[in-house]
Amino acid sequence: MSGGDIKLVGFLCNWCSYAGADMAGTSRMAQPAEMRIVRLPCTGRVNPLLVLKAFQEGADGVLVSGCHPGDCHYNEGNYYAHRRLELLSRMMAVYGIEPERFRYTWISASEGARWAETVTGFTETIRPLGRLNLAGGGARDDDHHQGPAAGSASPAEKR
Amino acid sequence: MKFIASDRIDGLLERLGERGPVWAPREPEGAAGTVLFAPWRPGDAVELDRFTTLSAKKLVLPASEKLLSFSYSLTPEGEALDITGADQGRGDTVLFGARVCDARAFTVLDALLALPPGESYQDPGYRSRRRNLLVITLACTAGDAACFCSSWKEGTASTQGSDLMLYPAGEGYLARSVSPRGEELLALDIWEDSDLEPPELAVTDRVPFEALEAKLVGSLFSDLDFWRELTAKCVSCGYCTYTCPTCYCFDMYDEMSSSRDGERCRSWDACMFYLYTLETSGHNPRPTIAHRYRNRIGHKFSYYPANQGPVLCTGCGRCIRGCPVGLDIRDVLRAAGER
Amino acid sequence: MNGIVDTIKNVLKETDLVLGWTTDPVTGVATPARFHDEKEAEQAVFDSTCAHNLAVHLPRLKDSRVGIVAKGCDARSVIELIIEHEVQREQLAVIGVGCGSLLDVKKIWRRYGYGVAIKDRDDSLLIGGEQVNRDEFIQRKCHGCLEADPDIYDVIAGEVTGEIPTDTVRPHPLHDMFVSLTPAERRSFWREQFSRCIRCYACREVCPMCFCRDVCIMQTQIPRWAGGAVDAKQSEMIQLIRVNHLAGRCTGCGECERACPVGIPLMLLLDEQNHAIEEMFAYGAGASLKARPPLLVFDVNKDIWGKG
Amino acid sequence: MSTIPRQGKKALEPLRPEKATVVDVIRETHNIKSLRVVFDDEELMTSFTFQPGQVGQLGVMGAGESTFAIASPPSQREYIQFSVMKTGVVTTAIHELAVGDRVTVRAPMGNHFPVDRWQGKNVLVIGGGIGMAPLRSLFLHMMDHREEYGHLQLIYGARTPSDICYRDDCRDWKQCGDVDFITTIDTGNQDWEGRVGLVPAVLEEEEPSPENNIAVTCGPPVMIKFVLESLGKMGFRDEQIYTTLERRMKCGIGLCGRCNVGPRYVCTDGPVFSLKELGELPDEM
Amino acid sequence: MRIGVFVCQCGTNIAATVSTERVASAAMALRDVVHAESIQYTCSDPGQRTVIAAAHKYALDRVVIAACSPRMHETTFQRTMAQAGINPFMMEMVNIREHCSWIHSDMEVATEKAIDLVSMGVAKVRGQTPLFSSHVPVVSEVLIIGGGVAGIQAALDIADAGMPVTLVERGPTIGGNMARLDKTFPTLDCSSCILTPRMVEVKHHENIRLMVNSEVEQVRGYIGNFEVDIRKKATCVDEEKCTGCQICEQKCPSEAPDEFNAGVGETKAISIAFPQAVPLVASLRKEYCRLYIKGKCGICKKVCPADAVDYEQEDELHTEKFGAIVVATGYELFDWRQAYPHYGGGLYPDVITSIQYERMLSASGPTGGHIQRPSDGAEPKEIVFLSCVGSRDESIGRPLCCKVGCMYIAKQAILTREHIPDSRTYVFYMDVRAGGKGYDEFYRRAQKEAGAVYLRGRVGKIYPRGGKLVVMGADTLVGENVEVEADLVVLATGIDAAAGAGSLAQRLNIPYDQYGFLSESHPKLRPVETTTGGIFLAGACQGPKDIPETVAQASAAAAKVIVLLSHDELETSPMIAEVNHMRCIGCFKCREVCPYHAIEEQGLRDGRRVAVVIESLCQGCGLCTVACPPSVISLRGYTDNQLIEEVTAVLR
Repeated sequence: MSGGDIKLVGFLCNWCSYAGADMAGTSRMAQPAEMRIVRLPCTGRVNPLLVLKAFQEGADGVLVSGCHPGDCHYNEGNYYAHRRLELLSRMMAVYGIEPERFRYTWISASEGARWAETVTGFTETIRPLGRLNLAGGGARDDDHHQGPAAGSASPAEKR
Repeated sequence: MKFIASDRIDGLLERLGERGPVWAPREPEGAAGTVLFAPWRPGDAVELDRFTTLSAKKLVLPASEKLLSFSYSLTPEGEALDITGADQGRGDTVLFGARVCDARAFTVLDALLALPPGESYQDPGYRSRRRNLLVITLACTAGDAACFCSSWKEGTASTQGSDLMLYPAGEGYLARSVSPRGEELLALDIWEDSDLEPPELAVTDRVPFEALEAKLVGSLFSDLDFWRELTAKCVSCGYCTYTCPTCYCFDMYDEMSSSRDGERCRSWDACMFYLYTLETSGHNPRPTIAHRYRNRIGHKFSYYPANQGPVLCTGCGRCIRGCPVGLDIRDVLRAAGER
Repeated sequence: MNGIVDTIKNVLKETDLVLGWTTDPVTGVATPARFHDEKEAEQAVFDSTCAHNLAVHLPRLKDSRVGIVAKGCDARSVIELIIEHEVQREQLAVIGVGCGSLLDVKKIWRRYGYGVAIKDRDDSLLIGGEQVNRDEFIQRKCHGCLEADPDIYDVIAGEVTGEIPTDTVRPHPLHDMFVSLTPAERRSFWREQFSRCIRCYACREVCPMCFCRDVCIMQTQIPRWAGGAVDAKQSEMIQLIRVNHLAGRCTGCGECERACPVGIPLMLLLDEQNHAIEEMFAYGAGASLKARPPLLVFDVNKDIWGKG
Repeated sequence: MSTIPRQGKKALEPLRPEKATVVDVIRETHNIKSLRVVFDDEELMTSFTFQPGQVGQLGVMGAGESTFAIASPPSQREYIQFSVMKTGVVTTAIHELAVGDRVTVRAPMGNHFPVDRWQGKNVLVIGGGIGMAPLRSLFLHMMDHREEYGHLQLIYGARTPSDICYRDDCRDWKQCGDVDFITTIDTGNQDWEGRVGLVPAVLEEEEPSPENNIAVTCGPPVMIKFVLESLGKMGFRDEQIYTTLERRMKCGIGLCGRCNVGPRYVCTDGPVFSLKELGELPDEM
Repeated sequence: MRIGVFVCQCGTNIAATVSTERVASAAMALRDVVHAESIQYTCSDPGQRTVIAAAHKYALDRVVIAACSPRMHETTFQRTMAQAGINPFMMEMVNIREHCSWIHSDMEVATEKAIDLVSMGVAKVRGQTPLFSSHVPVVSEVLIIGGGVAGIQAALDIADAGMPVTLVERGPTIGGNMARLDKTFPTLDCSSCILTPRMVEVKHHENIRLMVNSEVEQVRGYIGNFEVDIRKKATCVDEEKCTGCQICEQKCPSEAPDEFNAGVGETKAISIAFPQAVPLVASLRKEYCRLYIKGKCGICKKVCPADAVDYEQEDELHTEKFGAIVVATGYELFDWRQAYPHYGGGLYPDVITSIQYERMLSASGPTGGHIQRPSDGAEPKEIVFLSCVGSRDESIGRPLCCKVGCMYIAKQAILTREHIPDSRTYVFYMDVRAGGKGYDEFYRRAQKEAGAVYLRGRVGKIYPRGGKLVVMGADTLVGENVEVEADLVVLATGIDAAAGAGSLAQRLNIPYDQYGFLSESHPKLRPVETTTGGIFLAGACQGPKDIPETVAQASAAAAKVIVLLSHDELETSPMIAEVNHMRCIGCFKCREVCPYHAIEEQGLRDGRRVAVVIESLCQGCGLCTVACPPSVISLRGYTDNQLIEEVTAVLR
């Protein structure tokens, strides 16, 4: 992973935001390099679990971007996505993920500049937060035999 | 007999800790009163009055365990594959505060997983852990309504699987070694001499199951209605199998750590799960809860005794205490006995 | 106004079986039971130890005409199951029971030992002969109970309380501690909690809304959301799966937490999500037969497009 | 039951597979491929022996392993052949394999057809679909030792002409004149010259005599069910009939707890059972 | 599995910032990658030949091409795959140009990122399986909704191509708004003279079935296979028997508003809309009929010489199958009254709409072609036209342009001078939009020949004074307030989609905007298609249009339909959802979220009810895959495991 320590994943719909990111590229708009884009047909395809899985596997920030309301290529995809993603963003803190680490946004195919700004802003938000390390302590049982310290923190350390 | 006062238990554990990690019954914070065998460190409170929810089996059969690691690489001759076995070299681990039923469970599992070479399958992970495990058992002066270890001949007096027995007495515990390794422990200078008499041990519920071995492959097997009726409230979770000190079934799977490297692992699995026996064709030989429960009881009280000798149960009562729907294995055994 | 036994007998005339409770002779507390005939129904009870949510069995009994004894909270699950077409209202006879409050038997057992004598009288609770503060041993969901009497029923057994419970909502015992934690501390909190998980899936199997059951993606290879290991990471993932799938569907019955053998505070997660759902969509699962699950619909005009 | 020998008592690391390399991939049908593999360890390959009916675990590290019947005969010392139908994760990974790819093998496992006890007898082999795999091994083995057996008959059924595996073998068997080989398909087309009809029906038309005859069948559960019925009608006794059982297996050493039928483990006590032995097992198919 | 990775240099577009050699060598370290190379221009002919040669040499079964955006060259390389004998879907494009080389300047950083992106592509393509398009048979019959000029044009074009057409019109006659116009701009040809013959042609065309007084109630099915419920409303007149003699209309005692004439004059409860109506059949409006209001009458039945009146007639429900649907529901004028109280809000009879004025201009109209003030029947001399009433007016939330107002005001101004040579016309306008062929010339003709006075500004108020109407506005060009005393004020009101267009759109499952205009699939490249396959748009239902545009679009829609139905079977995209029946629990949450109604219920032999995807309907959005609790629906090309692998590939 380049461009610093953090790892960012973007889930972009093919029709608007991915094209918007293309537009930013075509216009040679400089952006931070931490973002890795996954192309999907629609934000309606973004399973909230995919976002959480990304965090679990080591992402430090996840950005979902799709068509503006009313512009969905599939008419309704982003309306459903909006409800799912808004709920997800409200649950982030409960899972112990700083809410800033997850963002969803609507960027059209013509908004290359907006994409570039969004990536830049998002990256700059996450950088000071650093690594998330959500599931870093997932020690397997057989590791316990290496000593008690491997698997579980004492209550005193928890706070 | 040797004796140790309750307030010196911490000292004992500290000394035991010199031999390796010490696991003892503890109540973790924020666990709603659950008592578990957990790694003990100085300062941790030990809970010796209440029973643990989970058995100590993970000390010999970890919930997840690496079996092999593998790695692919690209060579001029094409792809190469490298496989290495898990390192089974390890030091001692001390289990402190096991109960008779927990300790005896190790000997039950030994019958399959650690018989002398040539006599049975040798499980390298199990054998290594078992060989390096010191078991200090606390004898029970009281059971609860779920205990039924007295169904076995020696009941609470059994010392099988233990290295050292502790008996509550006075303001502490009398100690008796039941193995050479236990003898080594008694040689520690932390023990006092005492004239206290060992206490009277608990007598728990007795469930007759001797007749089941034949029945469970015969008349009872074909009587699916019997199993349907008894398991009507079962929701098919894995609680009973995972808390059981003798259930050993497992799943195998591969985990990739990069695109070319990974591990082959095994994890606990439960015969109560539908997926456990589901074939890729969609066929499932144990499609309903009744089928699966029948296999569970059959395995414990008939197939295992027939193949390995001991009954695959020690009467610890864990599957009864926490069953989400209050299913009591003793009801099933008794009903089976009456058929 | 019939008692539970007579009511079940009556309902059995119209149904194949009735889901209810009977008393376990060993422990003296209620245990789920199925009644098929009048003789069996004689064993039926309803008391303050009937905590189990019997609605969990309904999706597995699709082919039968089923009677179910339901408390107010259970009725919410029944409603949600009907909304999601898992249960046919016509196939179902709901025997409503008015509920005061339920004992947390597992808590009692964990503290006093399994099978300890429990005597619950109107105003006092005796555990092993010792008088204790009853308030301390009632199920948490009973504090701030939403529905003492069922919202859906065909017949009422005994007397309904007829009261809207006045007790105030009591947050999860760990709530205050939890909210004071920073995100990073919360991460370690969950890691610690999930490190106890043994992946027995009791949380899922007792949940009336987790009706995928045998095909649940917690265990599948296709898709493979969670790995096979029993460790904090995978256990966290399977709970994330559960919480996500229960969005707008969890009625807050608390069965998952009650069933968890290692005391993981699962309702901390679900309570928070239920609050968020209520705030966003003014929706409470199981509150109304007419409602539509909020993630299966959208409202172009009302949904707030705040971000972007 | 004591007649079934307990096997799989390998010491040390029985779950650790041997490395092997794919030397040939044969696309049999739209969802069945045969893979020929060779142990990387030449010594092991040279010393590798097994009996018809035995199985092996073929695996792809990273995807897992699965149990398959060995489809090549013991006389085939150049390679070990497995035939794999694409159904799940592991079989999909196996289907992606190309020549030169690395696989793992644990073999042989389980029991085998008691071919030694069949000497001098007629043998009737009835296979359907992918169930032909162990029967191919058996049949080729018997052809190798043709003089030890009496009349050999093979009835092989598939759903359609394009579902027929082992086309080269089929051609050989048809041409050799030394065995009675019948292929049949459930639904025919104009190009099909063989028989049309379900296997049990063809079997009944053939009406083989149970006299000094052994019947071996393997195939889809439904086919087996009706074949057994037909054999019974024709006077075959249970101890004359053999079949193989299929179960979900993981460990292959009688441990993980999936494949048991009552106290017997298909992976170690099976997969070959006579109908008589099956009758003594609890009914959990 | 044998994967080939090709890293495009794109000349220097990529190679200047990304070390394509390093990316290629890093790709070789990935599992199952057996070949990787860097190519100067991969999309060029030699580039593609290099890929094909490598595919053969290394027996590749999957390919990753790291180059520009897949939106640019995915189809190019899919064709390359086909040439190389690899299923086109076994290729994954990785965007290292727009998403990498063009936005980063540090070679190290950009190369590392490109390597990550390639590893994601490889991870994803590993989980890819070959995909094949499938085919569904199509019904060759076409449904056209709306019998205005658009519907007529489309119907005739399609019918002439030999395909059976059903033209459904909700009113009693076809012809639509165009039939109400007197003359058309900019040629001033007579509207009915152009239209009426086409209407008659529809009536007599052997491939066209005309259903008037009919509405589409429900639409099921999908492209090539729609099933439509059409309700034919009872009109109390037997269409077969009625001869159009109009005796009933003459004898009918019940007066009724004349909708065809936009309320200028009255007609009868039983009537024929206009003399050239097609079909020429009377219909009875019960809401105005004495028999239905008072319970006593029945005159029409008595007088009808053909015995065509039937009070017992009931609605008929027809269910028909169609392969394609053309929506041509047209427009209606914006109802200005609520929004413009300062223009009297409808209280002043001499403030009328342009369509009412149009009817007065028409020789066959209610006034016989005489312009009359509604208040007193007098001939107006001072006539004021207001443009953009309900158009381009942000203050009432209607920023849209009606597109035809400027031109028909010019037309009406010219016609006014022809009808009343001594009249004076004033036009308050915002801008004059006269972009069509001959349009600007026509507008200037209104000024020069017809002497229309054009004043640029919005009218603030209209109020009556001494039998006249005072129109207060501003001439913003001069910067002065202007007051005109008018005999008649004509409002060029804006255009809305026809009433009910929104609900029809919902039934058809096609999107529409706030004015009810139906949305095209792509404003430039798919202007007559909707997002639902097999449903096309023609005319003003899609947005304001003049007649030439409407007719052109109708013919375009017809052409699309003809192309679609010229095949017996349809090829469908394979990148769609698919249900694993073995694990489907039959909860049908997928069906609830599917925007295309592409999920249906199916019973299995074991009694389970499971979801199946209707392949020809599914557009591949993936909404269902997320709604499915056990994740048994997968979107081909974007399965859960593929996405999980893609994500974890870059993170671990």
